[in-house]
Amino acid sequence: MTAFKKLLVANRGEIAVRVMRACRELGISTVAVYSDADRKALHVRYADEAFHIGPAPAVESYLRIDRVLDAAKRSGAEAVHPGYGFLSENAEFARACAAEGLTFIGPPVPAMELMGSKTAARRALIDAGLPVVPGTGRNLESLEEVKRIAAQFGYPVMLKAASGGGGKGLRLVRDETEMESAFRTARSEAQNAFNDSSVYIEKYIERPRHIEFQIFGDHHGNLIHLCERECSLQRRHQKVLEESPSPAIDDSLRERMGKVAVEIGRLAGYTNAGTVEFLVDTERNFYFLEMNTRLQVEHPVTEEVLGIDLVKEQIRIAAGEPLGYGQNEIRQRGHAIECRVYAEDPENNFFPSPGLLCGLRVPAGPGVRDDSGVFEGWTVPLEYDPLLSKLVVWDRNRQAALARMRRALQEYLVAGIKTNITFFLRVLEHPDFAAGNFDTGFLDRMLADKIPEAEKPDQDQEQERIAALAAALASRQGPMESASNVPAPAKSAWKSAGLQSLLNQRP
Amino acid sequence: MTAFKKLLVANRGEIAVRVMRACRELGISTVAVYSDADRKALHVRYADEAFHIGPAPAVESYLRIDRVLDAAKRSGAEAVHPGYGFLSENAEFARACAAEGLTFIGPPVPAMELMGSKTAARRALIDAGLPVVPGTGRNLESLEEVKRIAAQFGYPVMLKAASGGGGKGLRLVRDETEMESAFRTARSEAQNAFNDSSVYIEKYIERPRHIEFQIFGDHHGNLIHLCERECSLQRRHQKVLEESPSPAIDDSLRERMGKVAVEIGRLAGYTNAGTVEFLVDTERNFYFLEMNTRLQVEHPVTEEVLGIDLVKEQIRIAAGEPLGYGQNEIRQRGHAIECRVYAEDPENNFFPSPGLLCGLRVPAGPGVRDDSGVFEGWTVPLEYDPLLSKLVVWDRNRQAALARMRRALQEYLVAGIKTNITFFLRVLEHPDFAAGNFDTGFLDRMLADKIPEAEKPDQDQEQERIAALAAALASRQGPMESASNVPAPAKSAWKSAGLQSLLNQRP
Amino acid sequence: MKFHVKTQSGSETFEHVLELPPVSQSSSSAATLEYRMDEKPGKVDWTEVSPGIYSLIVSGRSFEARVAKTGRNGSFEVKVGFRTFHVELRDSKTRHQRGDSAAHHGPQEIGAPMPGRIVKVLVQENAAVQAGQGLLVIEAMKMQNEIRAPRAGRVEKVHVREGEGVESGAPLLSLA
Amino acid sequence: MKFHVKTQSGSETFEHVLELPPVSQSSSSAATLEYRMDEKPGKVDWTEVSPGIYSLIVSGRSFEARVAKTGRNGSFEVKVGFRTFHVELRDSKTRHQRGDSAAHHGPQEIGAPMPGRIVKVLVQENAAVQAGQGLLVIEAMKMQNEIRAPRAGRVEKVHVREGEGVESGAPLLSLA
Repeated sequence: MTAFKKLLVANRGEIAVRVMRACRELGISTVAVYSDADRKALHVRYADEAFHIGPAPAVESYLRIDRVLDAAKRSGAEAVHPGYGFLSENAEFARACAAEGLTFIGPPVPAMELMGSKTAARRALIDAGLPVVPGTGRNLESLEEVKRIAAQFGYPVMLKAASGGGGKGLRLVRDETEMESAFRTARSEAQNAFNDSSVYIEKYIERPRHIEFQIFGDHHGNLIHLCERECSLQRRHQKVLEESPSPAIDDSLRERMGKVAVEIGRLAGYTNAGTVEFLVDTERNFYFLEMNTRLQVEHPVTEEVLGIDLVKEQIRIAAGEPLGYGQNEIRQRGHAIECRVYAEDPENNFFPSPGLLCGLRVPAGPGVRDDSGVFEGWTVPLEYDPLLSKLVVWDRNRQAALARMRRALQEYLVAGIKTNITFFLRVLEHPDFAAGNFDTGFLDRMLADKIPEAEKPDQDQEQERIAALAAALASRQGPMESASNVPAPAKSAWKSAGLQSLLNQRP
Repeated sequence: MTAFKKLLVANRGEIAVRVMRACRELGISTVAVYSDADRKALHVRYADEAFHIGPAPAVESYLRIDRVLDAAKRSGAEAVHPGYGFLSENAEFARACAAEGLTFIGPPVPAMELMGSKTAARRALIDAGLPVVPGTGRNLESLEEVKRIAAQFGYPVMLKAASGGGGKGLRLVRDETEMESAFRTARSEAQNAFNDSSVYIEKYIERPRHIEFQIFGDHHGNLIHLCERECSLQRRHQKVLEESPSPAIDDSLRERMGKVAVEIGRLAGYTNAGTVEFLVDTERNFYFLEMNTRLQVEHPVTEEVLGIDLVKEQIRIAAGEPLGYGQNEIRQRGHAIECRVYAEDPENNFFPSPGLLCGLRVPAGPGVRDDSGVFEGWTVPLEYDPLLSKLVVWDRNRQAALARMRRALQEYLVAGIKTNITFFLRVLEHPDFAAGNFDTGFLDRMLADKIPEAEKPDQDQEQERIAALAAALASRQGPMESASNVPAPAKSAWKSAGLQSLLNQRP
Repeated sequence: MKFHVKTQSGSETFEHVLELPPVSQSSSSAATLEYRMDEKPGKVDWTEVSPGIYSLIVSGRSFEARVAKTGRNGSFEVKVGFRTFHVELRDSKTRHQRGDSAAHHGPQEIGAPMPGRIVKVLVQENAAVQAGQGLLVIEAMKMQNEIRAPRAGRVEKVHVREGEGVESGAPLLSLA
Repeated sequence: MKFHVKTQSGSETFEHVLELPPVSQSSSSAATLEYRMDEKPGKVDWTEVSPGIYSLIVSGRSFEARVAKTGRNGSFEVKVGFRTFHVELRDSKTRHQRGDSAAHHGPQEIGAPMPGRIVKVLVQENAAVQAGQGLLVIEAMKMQNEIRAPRAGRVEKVHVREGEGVESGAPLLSLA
């Protein structure tokens, strides 16, 4: 069907399985690579072939270009899909693939390099007259200059370290009186963190929404956008729930933003799948944030709404086929939501919760899709991102999709490790979220508020008594052989004991 | 959201779970009923409330109107969804619900009664000038009359027992020379089976397709059709795989048939969901077969293609809401296929295979939906239809959907009992099926041909060696405690021994 | 059989006295049985649908409970709906032997909540600590987490050193 | 360790001589090990991913095998891909004791393939039957199925009567 007979997936977890599913449907043999921690992983079991590429730490395995390419050569694969993360935005890897005669499933190297540098991308967009967050983008040495430019943009502004990342050297300045101390501390923090005290100014967008556009280009000059994804629901700048369409985008804004997204793609000489991220302010102005030159984690919400399989499309396009859709064939139908189900403990500051997944019941039925990388009996390793699965629902409109997501989350059962499933149920119940009124700071504010869980007194009291009864019935059955294959996580015992003691101490 | 707070599902298995999922999404509490065989069943566990209604045999439980109504009263349910089978087309039950002040989720009683009688429905359609299979529909006493009418319709014709059913008193007559003996034996068989020797003639439609149209009406005078489902893939008159759209229907035929389906609905004064079944001959003439006054097993293929939740729509309409869609909003997108996964043994004449389902891995990922009524650890009871789950896929076109179904079936793993999963893989590989060239006799012919399984020599030989290796490794691990919780089905041992001996006897 | 049951979920705790009929051979795996909870009689139709998963029907309401033993005797983690309860169970015999506040007596072992690496030890042996005070910092999956004292006490022993890798449940520190 | 392996799937049977290294403590649950099958050396990287489910990687190719013991000693049902194999395993010691055609000696018990009801007994005791001849008709889930003789022989004993209900595996008939 396509030009490829065999494809290596240079990734692990749910996305590796996702890509292999697409390959199977296209009749392409799959090659997995795996580290010591992943011998039993689902992607290794799912693949037609599997090659070991090193110890558990990613730098010694999944990030080792030489070992991934060696596996590709040994297997005779003709193409490599990098998934997301790991080597997916690594231009050096893409170049190395080309040098070995392997098709890298992604954009051309120059596009990766341009978009890989935030400042270069920003400059290119400014030159082309495309909207970026107003800012200097260059080193500012004197307090006077900083104040002058800030006054020009209008407060609040952000001071940012030029070599920055991870929140270091970042200062929000609300008015001029705060500027002197902010300028000083941002510079010294930047110096300490990056050995470079350069800072620059950007206009601070208050309560922005994070909206991204999927774009897709082929090697025949076609480049289209596949509408937006709403990604404002973030915890500490990490997306946790995405949806499409965005409740904040109407047809005219969608058309304007989509047009800009395509222009940015053209500017970069883009082919294959990419994502243009924008901030949208409360006046519906939008600003380019960055471009991700790979498949996004949250690509399924687009797939559900448009009925397009992005991974199969990626592979086809890399094989030289033309885009399967024209811009006028792209029509949104209904509403899709994705929840990223993580092995983490919402009651303990979202601390990762790796370990043995000793029980798993996955939601199913109409409009429910679970893209998972785990199974009952799998031990979630310590070394990687603790994403277990992406739960995606579709329904005819946002209200119905929210109800369906609630139903699906209620069906989800994970035992042995903690997950954020109950946390999502809390989010869905929040009236502002239900109404579509939220921005990138919503979730952190909600968590800081420590909003008490909605009271469902009747049912909860009944549940409490049922728990007591069930424990008694289980213990009464004898030495509980029946439950012994559900190993009690050491953590729970520890936590339980700790909490219990704390509680006992309260007046 | 809807007028109902609580709804009783008068059914079991996958359809009971399907209806309860819809209820949860609509915020309606659910009430299950169950027999002795179903105490641990998924629908009982899924429901908010559950009432026991008798012993395992359906006539003493799921078919007992009094007990179902008693459960409804005790629970305070306001509506009853009958699912399919059991009491779903029982007008007496619908009347009894009304008498108790319960909303029966289905059509009005007169519509059920009209369509419940094949002859009455046939007469009504003839009167309205709607297409039925040409036939006499009345008792024919003399051979001469039979021959005259047969000549009029043109051979081949069918002789059918007036009180018939189950293939008794049924004769296909290919030409006049066969008529005398056929007439005699059909009458005597009818006499023996039904104590009534009356027979009538119908034109025999050769190699027909079985195409059905979903219709939907509300209580505000709206009645629309939701396009077709292709149901020609049948084994002994039982549907096993359905799809939508039908490869045999183009837009103009769809419009004509849809119009007739709606007219038939109007004729019956129909509301809620119903299905009009047609036979379509090789010249694309179509004839009314019968109407099912309930939700069909295969409703999900319509849901996937149209993006409409038929069960939620049923409940809304029963609550008095108007149809959520106009005829002009009904647009097919892509292609959906359903496989009915049964506990039956394709290598042993599709004999039912109840028992302990000791291992279960359900397919997932993009475009895959599993509507299931079972779980790992469930014992499939002897007493009911052995449908385990409905595996449904959607993709952009038929070819892609077939590839996706193949992928999904390959992911499906059921241990402990036999299923027809491998049988579906054989069907999908058949070139006629892949090309869309099939009729209602296709599957029985394919099975009679005993088409040898497609040879995949390389892989199969490797698989054979892997099986040998795996068994040795497992046995080498010691006394196989590890596999001991996978109880060996008594059947396999028996079958294995039997086959082995047979093999040993061959020259 | 009489049980003293303590359930805890989030910040709430409840106590019950639960009376169940003695186990009879025929009804040990699934049955309808009568019980008294806090003197109030009730009837439960229960069965174990899968290992550790119980279906309970009480007055027509259908519940599912996932029961897992935790480390200590008579201690369970029970999931009902989306809520998790820690349930302590004592039958009348063991109640008096163990006493009500066993958790307070003797040193308490603080175990690693997950496998990881000790980044920092924040306290020294013999130091007095307050409830909630940070004891160690453990890193896993590139996130750092502070292990805090579950109660006030004295650090009797620190079992780990900075930089050391630990398995889940490994003893980190004894609190006297 | 030397195994004589017989695999059977559909109408095909294969036999192999398989040599595995002796079990060492460290490698009993997962390892890469070298084997010889029919004199040809090979290497397998294997592990048990869930109870009874094995992942095997041979020359880079990844396979999954579900192994379940069946009734008899050394007899397994193994699923690889969509194919099911019946595997008979004998190590070199037991091979000679058991003999190759054990299945032919002594009476053979025909068991019920599924729970159901006996509708008809088609043969009488002491009757000679041919391979493939119908012995009984059993009904379950409203379908009737004929149980046929797996080989020629003589009906030694019929254990059931018409109308009787039987559990799966219940002895129906002994074939001498």
